[in-house]
This record gives sequence, C-alpha cells and structure tokens, in this order.
Amino acid sequence: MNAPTLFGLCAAALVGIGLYGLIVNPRPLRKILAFNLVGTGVFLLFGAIARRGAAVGMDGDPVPQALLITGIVVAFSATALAVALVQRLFDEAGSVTLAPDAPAKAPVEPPDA
Amino acid sequence: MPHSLSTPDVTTPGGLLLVLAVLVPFVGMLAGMVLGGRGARRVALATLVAGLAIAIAIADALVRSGDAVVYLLGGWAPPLGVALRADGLAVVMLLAVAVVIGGIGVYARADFGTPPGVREVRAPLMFWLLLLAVWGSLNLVFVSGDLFTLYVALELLTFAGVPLVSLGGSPETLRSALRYLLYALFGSVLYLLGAVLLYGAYGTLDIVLLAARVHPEPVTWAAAALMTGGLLAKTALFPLHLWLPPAHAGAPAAASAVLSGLVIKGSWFLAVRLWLDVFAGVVTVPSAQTLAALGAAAILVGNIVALRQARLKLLIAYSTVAQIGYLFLMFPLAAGLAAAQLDSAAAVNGGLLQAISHATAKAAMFMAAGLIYTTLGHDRIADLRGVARALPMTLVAFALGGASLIGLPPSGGFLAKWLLVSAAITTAQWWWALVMLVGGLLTSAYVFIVVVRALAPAPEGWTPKASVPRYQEAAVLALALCSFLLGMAVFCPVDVAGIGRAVAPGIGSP
Amino acid sequence: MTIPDFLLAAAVFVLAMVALGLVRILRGPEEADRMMATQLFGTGGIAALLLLGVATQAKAVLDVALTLALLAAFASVAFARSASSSKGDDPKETSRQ
Amino acid sequence: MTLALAVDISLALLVLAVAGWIIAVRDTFGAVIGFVAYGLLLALVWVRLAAPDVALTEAAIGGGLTGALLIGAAARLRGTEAAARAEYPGAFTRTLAAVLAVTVAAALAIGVLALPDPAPTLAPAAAAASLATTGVGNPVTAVLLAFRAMDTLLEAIVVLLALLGVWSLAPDRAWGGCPGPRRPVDPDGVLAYLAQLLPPIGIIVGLYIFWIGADLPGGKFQGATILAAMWLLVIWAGLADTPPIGRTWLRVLLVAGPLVFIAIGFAGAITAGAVLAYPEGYAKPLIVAIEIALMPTLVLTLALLVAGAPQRIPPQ
Repeated sequence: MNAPTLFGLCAAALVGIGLYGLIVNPRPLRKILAFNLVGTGVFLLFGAIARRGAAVGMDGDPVPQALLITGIVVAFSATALAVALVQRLFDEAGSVTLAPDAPAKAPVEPPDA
Repeated sequence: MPHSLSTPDVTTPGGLLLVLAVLVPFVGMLAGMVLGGRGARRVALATLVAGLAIAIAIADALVRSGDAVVYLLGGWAPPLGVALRADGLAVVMLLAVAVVIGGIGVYARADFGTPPGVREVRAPLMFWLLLLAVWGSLNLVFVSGDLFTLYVALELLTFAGVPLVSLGGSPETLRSALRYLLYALFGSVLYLLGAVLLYGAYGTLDIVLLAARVHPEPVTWAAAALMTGGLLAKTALFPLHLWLPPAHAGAPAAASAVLSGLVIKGSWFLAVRLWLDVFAGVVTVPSAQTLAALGAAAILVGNIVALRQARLKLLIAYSTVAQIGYLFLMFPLAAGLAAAQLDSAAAVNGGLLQAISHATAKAAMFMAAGLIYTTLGHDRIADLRGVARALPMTLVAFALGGASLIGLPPSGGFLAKWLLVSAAITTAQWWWALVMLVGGLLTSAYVFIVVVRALAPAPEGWTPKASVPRYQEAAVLALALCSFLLGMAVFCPVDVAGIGRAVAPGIGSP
Repeated sequence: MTIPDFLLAAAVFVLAMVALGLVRILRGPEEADRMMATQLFGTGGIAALLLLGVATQAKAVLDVALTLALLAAFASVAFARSASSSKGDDPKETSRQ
Repeated sequence: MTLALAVDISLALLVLAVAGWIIAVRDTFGAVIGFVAYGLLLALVWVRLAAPDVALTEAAIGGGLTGALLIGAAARLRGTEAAARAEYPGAFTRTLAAVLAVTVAAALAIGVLALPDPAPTLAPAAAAASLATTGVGNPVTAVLLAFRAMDTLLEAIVVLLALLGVWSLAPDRAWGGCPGPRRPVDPDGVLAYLAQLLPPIGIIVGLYIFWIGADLPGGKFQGATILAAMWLLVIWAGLADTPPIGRTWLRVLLVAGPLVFIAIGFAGAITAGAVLAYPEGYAKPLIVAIEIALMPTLVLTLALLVAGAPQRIPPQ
C-alpha cells in the first residue's frame, strides 16, 4: 500500500460518512457540514489521483491540483450561500426546520363561496 | 467505435461566437452590478438582444459549415486545454434559451422596474442580474466540452437559481430555496465525483477524448452511475422531485418561468450529453430502461398530483414534474433504435423537441398564471371566473401552452410525443407509448379544468384588482405560440440537431 | 536512525498527542473546552507539519504552517465573537434599527 | 512498513475519526469545532500528497474561513437545537442511508483499487508547455491561468454570484446597507488587541503568499483568503465596519477583477490568435496583471461572503 491508495481509500470512506450524515441529520447546518465532508472526500480522491500522476520530476499531476483549488473555492462559496440562507430563515421563521410546516396544498374552498 | 461527436480539435470559423455566447451575459451581469437599479435593467434588456443575435450567428455558422462549431480556449488543445464545442443539439438549445429568455425579459420589464424616487430596490436588481447569470451558465452547459468546466457551469446555475427561488423573502420560499440548494449541491458533488473517477482512469476530462477512451469496466460504470444520479437530483426526476414544486411555485412569475422552463434543462442536457456522447458504448439498455421507468413514474405521479392542486402555480409546478418524465423516455428509445441498427436521431430529436416545447410552454404558462394572479389577487383554480373577460390573450396563451403539454397537433409537444411514440412502437417498447397516452389524458384533464373555470363569466360588479400592460400579455402569447407552432419544425429542410454528430451507434452497442 | 527518520518518528509522536487532544474535544463538556482543545490541536498539527516538512525537505510546507498558524488564531477569534454575541445582543434587534 | 507510511496511516485514521465525530456528535457547535480541526488535518494530508498549493488553500479556506463562517452560524442557531431532536428519521431511513453510504463508499474503494497503473497523467504535457510558453515556474499557476484559464475566470464569477445570492437574502429595508450587526468597540479588549497585532503580520504573509504564487506554491486565492481573514478580524473587533453594499467603489472593485480578466482574455484574440491566449514573451506579465486585478476582488468577495447579508442602514 502506498500513500495515494491509502488516502484514496480514506476519501471513499469520507464520502460514505458524509453521505450518511447528509441524509440522516435533519438540521440544515449539519447537512451543510456533511456536504463539506463529501466534498473533501471527492477532493481527496482527486488529490490521490494527482499524486499517482507524478512524472517528469513533478510530485504530482498539476492539472488536478489546479482544479482542486477551484473546487475548494467553489465549495466555500456554496457553504457561504447555504449558511446565509439558514440564517435568514432563522431570522424570519424563528426555526430552521426543513420539514414543510404548512401542507403543500392551500385549503380548498367550496367552489361557490 | 461509439464516437458520436465528430469534431476535429481545431478552432472553426465562428468559434469565437461560442466564447461570446458564454461571456456576454456574464459581462452584462457585471456591468449591471456596477450600474445598479435602472441601469441593470437597461443592460439586461440590451444583452437579451445581443445574446439572441449571437445565438442566431452560431446557428448560421453551424448550418453553413455543416459541422460542429469549435473553439480552443487559449489556443490549447485538450487534454491540457479546454474546448468549447457546439453541435446541433447544443445550438438548438442555445437558440431556444435565447428566445425564452427574451420573452421572459420582456414580460419581467413590467414586474421588475425600480420605482421612481428610489435609487435601487433589491428584488428587481437581483432578478435582472440573476437572469443574465442563468443565461450565461446555461450557454456554458450547452457548449462546454470539458467535464470540470461543466461542473463549474452546474454550480453557476445553482447559485443563480437558488436566489431566484427566494426572491420573495418569505419563510416558505426561503425554506424551498434551502431545500433546493441542498439537493443541488448534493447533485453536483456526485457529478464531480464521477468526473474525478473518469480522470483517474482515463487521464482526461474532455468529452470527445473520453468518448474515445472509455470502455466498459467497473470504474466507468461507477462514474456513470454517480454522475447520472447527481444530475437526476438536479433535474428533479422522480423520486428526487420533492424540492421542485414549492420552489417553483413560490417564486415571482418570471422567476418561476426561468426555473421551470430553463434551469432544470441544464442538468438534463448534461445527462443527455453524457449518455449519448461519453458513455454511449458503456451504458446498457436495462440502465436506460431504469431511467425511463423513473420518467414514467414522474409522468403519472406528477400529473395526478397536479390534478389535485387547488392553486394554479402549484398545478403548473407539478405539471413540470410530469413533463420532466417525458424527457427521460428518450434514453431507452434511442438505445433501442441503435440496438436495432436504426438511426437513433428520431428519439433524440423527440427528447430535444420535448425540452424546447416544454421550455416555451411552461414559461408562458407560469407567466400567464402571474398575470392572472395580478388581475384576480389570487390564483385559486376554483375561483378563476372572469379571467377570460379580463385577460383574453393570456387565457389563449395558457390554453396553447397546455395544448403543447398535452401534445395536440401542430404543437411542439405533439411532434415530440409523435417521434417518441413512433420510436417506442418501432422498437417494440409499446409500454412507453401507453404511459405517454395516459399522461396526455391526465394533462388534458387539468388544462381543461383551468380553462373552463376561467371561461365562466365574472360575478356582477366584479372589477380586476389591477390591470396588466398589453406587452406582458403579448410576450406570454408569443412564447405560447412558439411552443404551439414548434411542430412545424417537421418541415425544416435540414436536421439541424444532427449536425456535427456522426450517426451514433449509441447505447448498448459494443 | 537517520535524521529524516527521526523527524518522521517525531511527527508520528506529535500526531498521537494530537489524537489525545481529540479525545479532549470529544469529552467537552463546555464549548470553550472544545475550542481550547482545537487550539492545542492546531499547535500540534503545525508542529507535525513542520517536522514533516523538514523531513521531506519540502520548503513550501513552511508557508502552509504560517497560514495555518494565522488562521487558527482567526478561527478562535470567530469563536470568541460568537461566545460574546450569543450572550446579549439579539441579531433581530440590531437589524431593526 | 516504513515510517512514512506510519505517518500516513495515523493521519488517515485521525481524519476519519474526526469526520465520524462531526457526523455523530449531537451538539452542532461541537461538530463545527470538529470541522475546524478537520480542516487542519486535511492540510497535513495535502502536504503528504505533495500538493502544497492545495494544502495552502485548504489551510486558508477549509479550516479558517469556512470554520469561522460555521462557528458564527452555529452560535446563532443554538436555540434551535432542541427542536431538531424530534425530527430525526426512524430506524428504517437510517438503515437505508447507511446501506447507500456503504455502497457508494465500497464502489469508490473498488474504483480506487482498480485505477490503472501506470496512472494517466498530464504532468509531462504541462511541464513541457508551462515553462516553455508561459514562463511561469509554478505549473499549477500555469494550469490555472493559461491552459485552463476559463475555469479560473468562471470561478471568479462563481464567487461573485454566490455573493450576489447572499446579498439577495437581505431584508428589503436593509438593501444597500452594511452586512452583519454593528460590533461594539472595546478598545481595551483582547479582541481589539489581537485585531491590531495580527493584521500587519497577516497582510505581509498574505501578500507574500500571493506574490510567490507565480513560481512557487501559493497564489491569489490563498493570499486573498488570508487578507480577507485579517479584514474580518478588524471588523469583528469593532475597529472598522463592513462597507454599505450600495457604494459604487465597492461594486467597481468587486467586478474589476473578472472584467480585467475578460478584457485581457479578449485582447488575446487579437494579439495571440485566441481568447485567453497570451502573446509570446508577455505571458508572465499578463498573468501577473490578471492576478493583481483579481486580488482586491477576491479579498472583498471572500470577506463579504463570510460577513453575510446586509442587515442595517448605516446612520447618515
């Protein structure tokens, strides 16, 4: 076993852990955290792939490494947007539950009211 | 060889237009941000005209050369560089989106103005900037030839779409926006995971190079499954559709039109691109059948739930859930045609036409609902009396859009469903035809109910709550007419959608 | 044992100590305890990083350590801020002025 | 087993343990603090994977900026913790989620083990092209600003679009106002002291990381993040306020970076034959020019993303 394979497997486990949290935890902030875990898992896998591509005196394939920087910044933007949404929802509603509080349908009125 | 994009890796004449198609809307967004308020609207409307002209010019370049339009960014060829490519499929979508955005822009001109005496108001400014952002991202989805650039495009689309959902700012819309954002992020992270696996296995992210390199093996299957799953969550295909109806129904009418008509088509188009161009030789007919089975379930569930809605906007939103289902019926049909050594273009064109006719019809219907809401002060279906008198043009537009959703001739929906049904019969997959038939019946039921209710005379002494400008009604009618007359595309002399695409052996062939 | 090997061994040792800090985070009970443990964690992490950097002669590691040190302080400021803001001022109040 | 592998294994186990803790712990605040530690560990992992550029980004953004953002949110949402307990899904959903998670993880693990050997790589192509044609010593920077400049341009737009999204969440009455609540100033407080002590060092470090990016690991994103963090520090200490988002200078600075990037890109179509290409001999100065133009944009955008939606109109 070498470092890229080890961290590749670690990445697979991180994606699994994050996915579980994303589905199971009802709190939006925890879902955001879980999403970040999945994201880092994906990035780590890409990093392992970059490391495997070491050649011609380079320690890794620079293309995935550059894309990773883009990916991390995009993930941060997503997190910031999600957090801002949660905070505004809290300000407006006083709670952050994602469950639809009102039934999806408006109350049906008699046709000739 | 399962090679369906026949593109050389050199910049072709007109290639620069692809860069413009992507960047002009974003430059408009940046300029609008600085100018603020009224300036943003002016810039946006000017960009709508410029963008439409660019789309037409790209179509011209495509038809003239008879091959895909390509641009190598920075002069770097893939795999190191990034190529923009527009084949027939992409160009048709570019054009359709430019037209729909134009219609929405004209409509929104009345709803999203800055009132006099105020320098800048939040919702109008945001709407115009986000409209341009949605447009730029969609164009990028259509023309990008690189899986990572496409990931960035998907994220751009998400970041533009989510604030459109919560433009109103009420707790319900914020909740819908958050739910949508979480689904969308989940979808894009799965997509990226698949792209990463592909890079690890084949050393490129370029679509054409990948198409030549992929072969059926576990890594490819895992990547295909992850990417497809992610895109389905973003497209809101059943059973991942729960976020869509409240999100689309809660937004202002013009924003609903953008979201329901256009935004979901981005991830759908990418799924089509992957299945037809990257994984053509890898995915199997049963997997295509699974996608279509989800589509069939979406058609039935979406339509039945739509029938039970009491509010017009929610009805239209659930009808979107159903119409998305049709978009996925093309996969096994294209696969079936290809497996029978027949040209799969009929099924592909059917799917494409369905996407366009739904985009135009749904945008028109959401905007019609918006006008009805403004006029009546509500959108309860049981209480639509008087609409026919107050808004005759709008009601006609709604009916025409509905006719396209049902699939009545000569609408685009008719031609789309005709192509899909005949492909289903040719390939002996009659059950998909049956689903489409039942779906059409259910759709006609709810369109009929709305129109009949609206035709009822208004009660004595009733006056509209507010009057709407004529040009808004005209914009709605124009989009609805586009959808209704799209069936005339059958008389088009060349198969534009097929340009730049070799006859693909397609799904299921070795 | 060569010098790089010794440094690597030291890094493993520091990481083990960091793991003990992790247990402290797990136990809590106060939020401040956890934050302090994270700070300890940060210091240990930077130490491990520097050891690894010297062992593998990667110069850029120094910059990473520098960045980590700066932003670890930043995160603790964010914590201090949240601890003080949660006591008194209601964010709703401030937004309505 | 070599010592290096021992380091890697203990690091991987630590990462997994912290990740598990982030998901499992009941208290959200604890999970967020765990995430800060997690970001730090990841920076170590990136060093072990010989990706110092990514390590810098992770150290700055993953642990620092994201951590601060989440800590603030968790603190404000403390009151909602109890209500969420009732919403946990039943055993069936949890089992289903676990099955799905394990399936995906297992599929990925198989995928990792099945990756081809020797690995396909673009390193030789990038090495040949980067020094010869761009003159930029850091191949990652060459990828970001030459071969795949489009992605970097789009990324700058993504960040800006996310900021617009955050701003769109402002209440209508606060539009054009300042993000975040006003901080009371305590000139003798520890925070104010730290906010005077740290930024000068931080600014030097940030500019240094930015400047070496052309030839060594580092660059605009990492440098901009450090500068943004320093600015936020000063704001949180109450020594400065967030700028009202209606200000023209702010808007101009926010769009200047991408616009300069696009302008230089299109100039390339005339001078070098392709959009986002650089004329021979001018590649390095133009790349540096783009980075300099992007710097203020990124600093402002990243900091304002953390600061949140506008909440108040400043007194005139």
